Amino acid sequence: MTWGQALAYFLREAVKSLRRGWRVSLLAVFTIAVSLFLGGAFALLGYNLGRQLESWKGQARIVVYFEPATSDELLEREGRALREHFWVNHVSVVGREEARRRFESVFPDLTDILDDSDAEPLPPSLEISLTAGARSGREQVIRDRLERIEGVRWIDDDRAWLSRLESLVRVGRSVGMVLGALLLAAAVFTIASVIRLTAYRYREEIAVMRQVGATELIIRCPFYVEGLLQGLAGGIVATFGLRLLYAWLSPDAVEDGLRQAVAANFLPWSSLTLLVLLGGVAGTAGAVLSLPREVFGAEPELD
Amino acid sequence: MTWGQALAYFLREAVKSLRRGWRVSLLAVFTIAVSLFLGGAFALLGYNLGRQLESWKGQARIVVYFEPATSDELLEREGRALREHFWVNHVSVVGREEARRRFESVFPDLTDILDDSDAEPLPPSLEISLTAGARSGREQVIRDRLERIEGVRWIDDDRAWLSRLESLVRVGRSVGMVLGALLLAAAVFTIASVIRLTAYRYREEIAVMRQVGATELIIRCPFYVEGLLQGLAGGIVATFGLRLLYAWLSPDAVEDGLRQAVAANFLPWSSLTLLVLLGGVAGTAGAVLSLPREVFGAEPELD
Amino acid sequence: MIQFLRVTRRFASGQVGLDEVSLEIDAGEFIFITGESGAGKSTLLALVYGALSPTTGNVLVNGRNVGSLPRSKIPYLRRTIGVVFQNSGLIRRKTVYENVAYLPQILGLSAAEQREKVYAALDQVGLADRGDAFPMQLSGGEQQRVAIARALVNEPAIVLADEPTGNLDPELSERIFELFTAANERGATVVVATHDPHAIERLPARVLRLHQGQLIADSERQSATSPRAVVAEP
Amino acid sequence: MIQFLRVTRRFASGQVGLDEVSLEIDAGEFIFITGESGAGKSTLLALVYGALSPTTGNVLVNGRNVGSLPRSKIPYLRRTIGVVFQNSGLIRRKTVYENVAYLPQILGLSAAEQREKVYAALDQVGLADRGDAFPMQLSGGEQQRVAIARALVNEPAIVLADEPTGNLDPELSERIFELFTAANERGATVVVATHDPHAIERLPARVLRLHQGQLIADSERQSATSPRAVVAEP
Ligand SMILES: Nc1ncnc2c1ncn2[C@@H]1O[C@H](COP(=O)(O)OP(=O)(O)OP(=O)(O)O)[C@@H](O)[C@H]1O
Ligand SMILES: Nc1ncnc2c1ncn2[C@@H]1O[C@H](COP(=O)(O)OP(=O)(O)OP(=O)(O)O)[C@@H](O)[C@H]1O
Ligand SMILES: [Mg+2]
Ligand SMILES: [Mg+2]
Repeated sequence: MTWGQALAYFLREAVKSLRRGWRVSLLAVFTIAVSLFLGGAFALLGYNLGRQLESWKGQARIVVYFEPATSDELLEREGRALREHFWVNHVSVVGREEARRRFESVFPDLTDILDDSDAEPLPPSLEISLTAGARSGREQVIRDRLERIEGVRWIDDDRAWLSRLESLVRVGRSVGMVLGALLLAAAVFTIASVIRLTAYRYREEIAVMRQVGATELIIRCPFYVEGLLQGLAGGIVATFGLRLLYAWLSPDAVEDGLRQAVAANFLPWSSLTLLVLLGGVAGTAGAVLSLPREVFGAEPELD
Repeated sequence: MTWGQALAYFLREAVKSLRRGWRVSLLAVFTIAVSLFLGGAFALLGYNLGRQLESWKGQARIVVYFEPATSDELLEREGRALREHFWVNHVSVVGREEARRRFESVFPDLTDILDDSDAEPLPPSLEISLTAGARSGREQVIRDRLERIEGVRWIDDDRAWLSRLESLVRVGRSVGMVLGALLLAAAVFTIASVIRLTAYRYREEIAVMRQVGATELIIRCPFYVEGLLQGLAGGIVATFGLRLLYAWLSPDAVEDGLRQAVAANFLPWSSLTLLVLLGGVAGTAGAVLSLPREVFGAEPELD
Repeated sequence: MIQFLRVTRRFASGQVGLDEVSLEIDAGEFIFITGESGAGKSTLLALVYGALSPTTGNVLVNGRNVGSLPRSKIPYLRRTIGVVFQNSGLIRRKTVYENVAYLPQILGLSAAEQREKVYAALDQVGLADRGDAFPMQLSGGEQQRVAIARALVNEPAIVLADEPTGNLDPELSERIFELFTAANERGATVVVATHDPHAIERLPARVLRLHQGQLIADSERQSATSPRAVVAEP
Repeated sequence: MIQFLRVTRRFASGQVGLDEVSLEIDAGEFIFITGESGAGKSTLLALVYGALSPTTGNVLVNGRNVGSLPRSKIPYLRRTIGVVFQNSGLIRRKTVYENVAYLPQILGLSAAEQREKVYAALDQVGLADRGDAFPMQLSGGEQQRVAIARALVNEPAIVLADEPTGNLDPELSERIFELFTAANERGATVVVATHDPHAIERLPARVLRLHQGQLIADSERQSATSPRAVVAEP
């Protein structure tokens, strides 16, 4: 056979086998689809939670309060200096005037007292919003830098809850990664077992083919192609499943905040393509790994 | 055969078949173990996150600020009234004195001004910590109740972040439940496909048994027992896997706060027993569902 | 014992296995069924033990209509019939011993009884020393003999054998036919489908000849569809 | 063409399939192998096409040592050998046509050539109209004939047939032997293992007799281990 003939033959045999054993093929496709779907669901949730976390991080602020006597010039200067740091997204200077206005809005009854006294006792501050680059590990660095500023009285860090959230997402991600790896292994394993059992089911026929003069390549390749096709089909089914999950999470059934958190965006095309390819690779790997030594490789026995 | 003989026979046949096809049996056990392990992992994380959330909820506070003129008696009375509610864990009354002390510690420079004036402008407040019973759904009820209190100026709800966290856990749980159901279905499906293929593999022998005079029961039961044993074994493997996951999450590798969050407690014995039984049920269900109509049920064909 | 009333069996593919066959076999008869390849011999036997049901007509075994027997009753019919399949049909996962012991086992015989019966049957076909072998480890003729031992182990009331000596040499064939004759003398009805003209010549039994699904000859023609006396034993 | 040099084949279970057999078969010979059930006939044939390797001794086919041939070369040896297995050995998932077309297909013949060859072969065994049936839908004898068609379809240099007529009636057997004779006349070496004394009597071929794994008789004894001239055709 030429290569072209062989390829056509493998594909034809694989499709024929899929058609004749469609129930078992469906099982294989379903199993790999479930595995990939779960992996994909982790990816989808992780992706969106990651983005959400970034946006929450963007909203988080550190407020550095200064001695009341600190001059606006110093404040401005320190603010400019801070803006140089990569972890600083935005700095707003809350000078004495601004601090006073805020105080008034919070304690209007005290306004008169403030007006009466000549002191300007309300502390000015710098409100710093952080960039995405200001990862959790940096917290100490940032605090150290801020505490070195002259005239700082105390630092109010809004990020206690945020860091808890971040921890959660981090744990979720690492657990998800472990589970995902397990799931992929399970998928390969399942495809392998399905193809292995299929090979067992046909072991007599394989023995006949071999005894009639078929090479190993000719016998094995249709199985590989079958695994590949099942895997690709599983990947495609998983993609549709993810689209459904996304649709299910999106509508009014879920509060808007949540939707933002877990299903703001669908996975990008590249990820979906990867998922389908992963299915194909898993299917082929299953086929390659599975062909049983009793059927392939052991000394053929007299029937 | 008597029932005793039959049971012994089924068990013997099942064990023999497991031994002879141990590779395929391992596949089945592994597959169901992975499924149950993932389900169990969700349960483990959900369980611990749930408990963690409760404890965070315990730390969350609502602060109700009153008009500066509000009397301490009213404050005390309202505090007592609030203590009656099941969602209130603890109420501390921050009277004018206390409020002032806090103000002084925050703005020591302003102390003199306060001393000079006769007004007592600092608002007194009630700090309410909530019970575990105060679920997310109750938020509006609680707010309504608090706003009805006489002389309330504004309510500071510390729970913005907490509610985000709670939402997250809630979404995680419902997604986990969907994924868990899918996983269980996948497990049953996989066991079914493995047993189905095993039945295919033996279809000729089954045909022979039937033609020699074996009843359906005698032919099928060994498969059921095989599924049951595989399922139970899978459940046990999954339990050990969970114990390993727990051990892996627990040690110093993980920050202490995280450990608290996801792996504070191992699953209770009842859940573990349930897991193993679930494995057994899934295995049996797989066997019952799977025996292929081509092998069982269709008109036997002339060989 | 066995009655075919205008039995036709047509297959899904349109092939006609058996075409309007009527016949009657009495208890204790020894019958040869012969005919060219594809004539319908195996189909006829399969209809007796309920592996196939007739498309039209009725098959009665022991007065009961096999075609309309509920599926759950078929196994009990089969336990009274010893069958030697054309393709030996052994259980590949079971040893020779286990294969022969299968029916005694599901009938609930004691282990001792099982051993005794099984080894007696294996001994008859010359394979008492191969009890632990698996079918794949036997030669073609040895497999066929195991199948014969299995068919005879439980002293069935009816023995159906489909080309039982196709893989056996003449001496062994003769021994096997002696076993069938002995079973017949114990009272069993024996039906053997065979191409072997020499076996048929040697035994003075009734011969039914099939051709393209039709019964074209019966060595006791006159009584083919009416009640008959038991044939004289050889 | 085929040489056995003190070949012994022992099985894992301790059974001896073939015991120190030496023989030589020339190109173009027609050979019968006979012997009681379990004598080693199938074992001998399996050693020729490499399904078994000798425990000791050497098997040479066309001058090449089959036992030491790398696994990857075995298929190419087998393509020159047409084998009729004792148990018919058809591929169950494939139709009769596909079964017979398997070798022409993997050899890369054009579709037209395939069809022509396959239908010619099926026609020779009287099954040209059953090309679309699956093996399970055939009678025992029909399956055996498909196997014969498959063995002959590619005009192999060597034809090995293990009890090819065990399920066939005398007339069909004769036709099958005519096919083997025709192949032999075209130049093929034909080796037939059979129990059928009549087939052996009818054809004036060389006969090898096995007994418990040993070669105990060769109708051309004097030359069993030395080079010989091609036997006169019938
Ligand atoms: N399952 C089936 N589907 C379709 N046709 C079938 C099936 N079984 C048998 N046949 C056809 O029915 C006819 C009779 O078959 P049967 O097996 O009874 O023949 P037989 O007399 O036993 O032949 P042999 O001597 O070759 O075994 C044959 O032509 C065969 O092809
Ligand atoms: N795989 C095996 N394992 C163990 N023993 C075997 C195996 N294959 C064959 N034998 C034994 O080797 C001996 C020769 O077997 P073989 O199949 O060659 O006999 P045969 O001459 O073909 O007999 P038959 O006419 O019955 O087919 C027999 O005793 C058989 O039991
Ligand atoms: Mg037949
Ligand atoms: Mg043999």
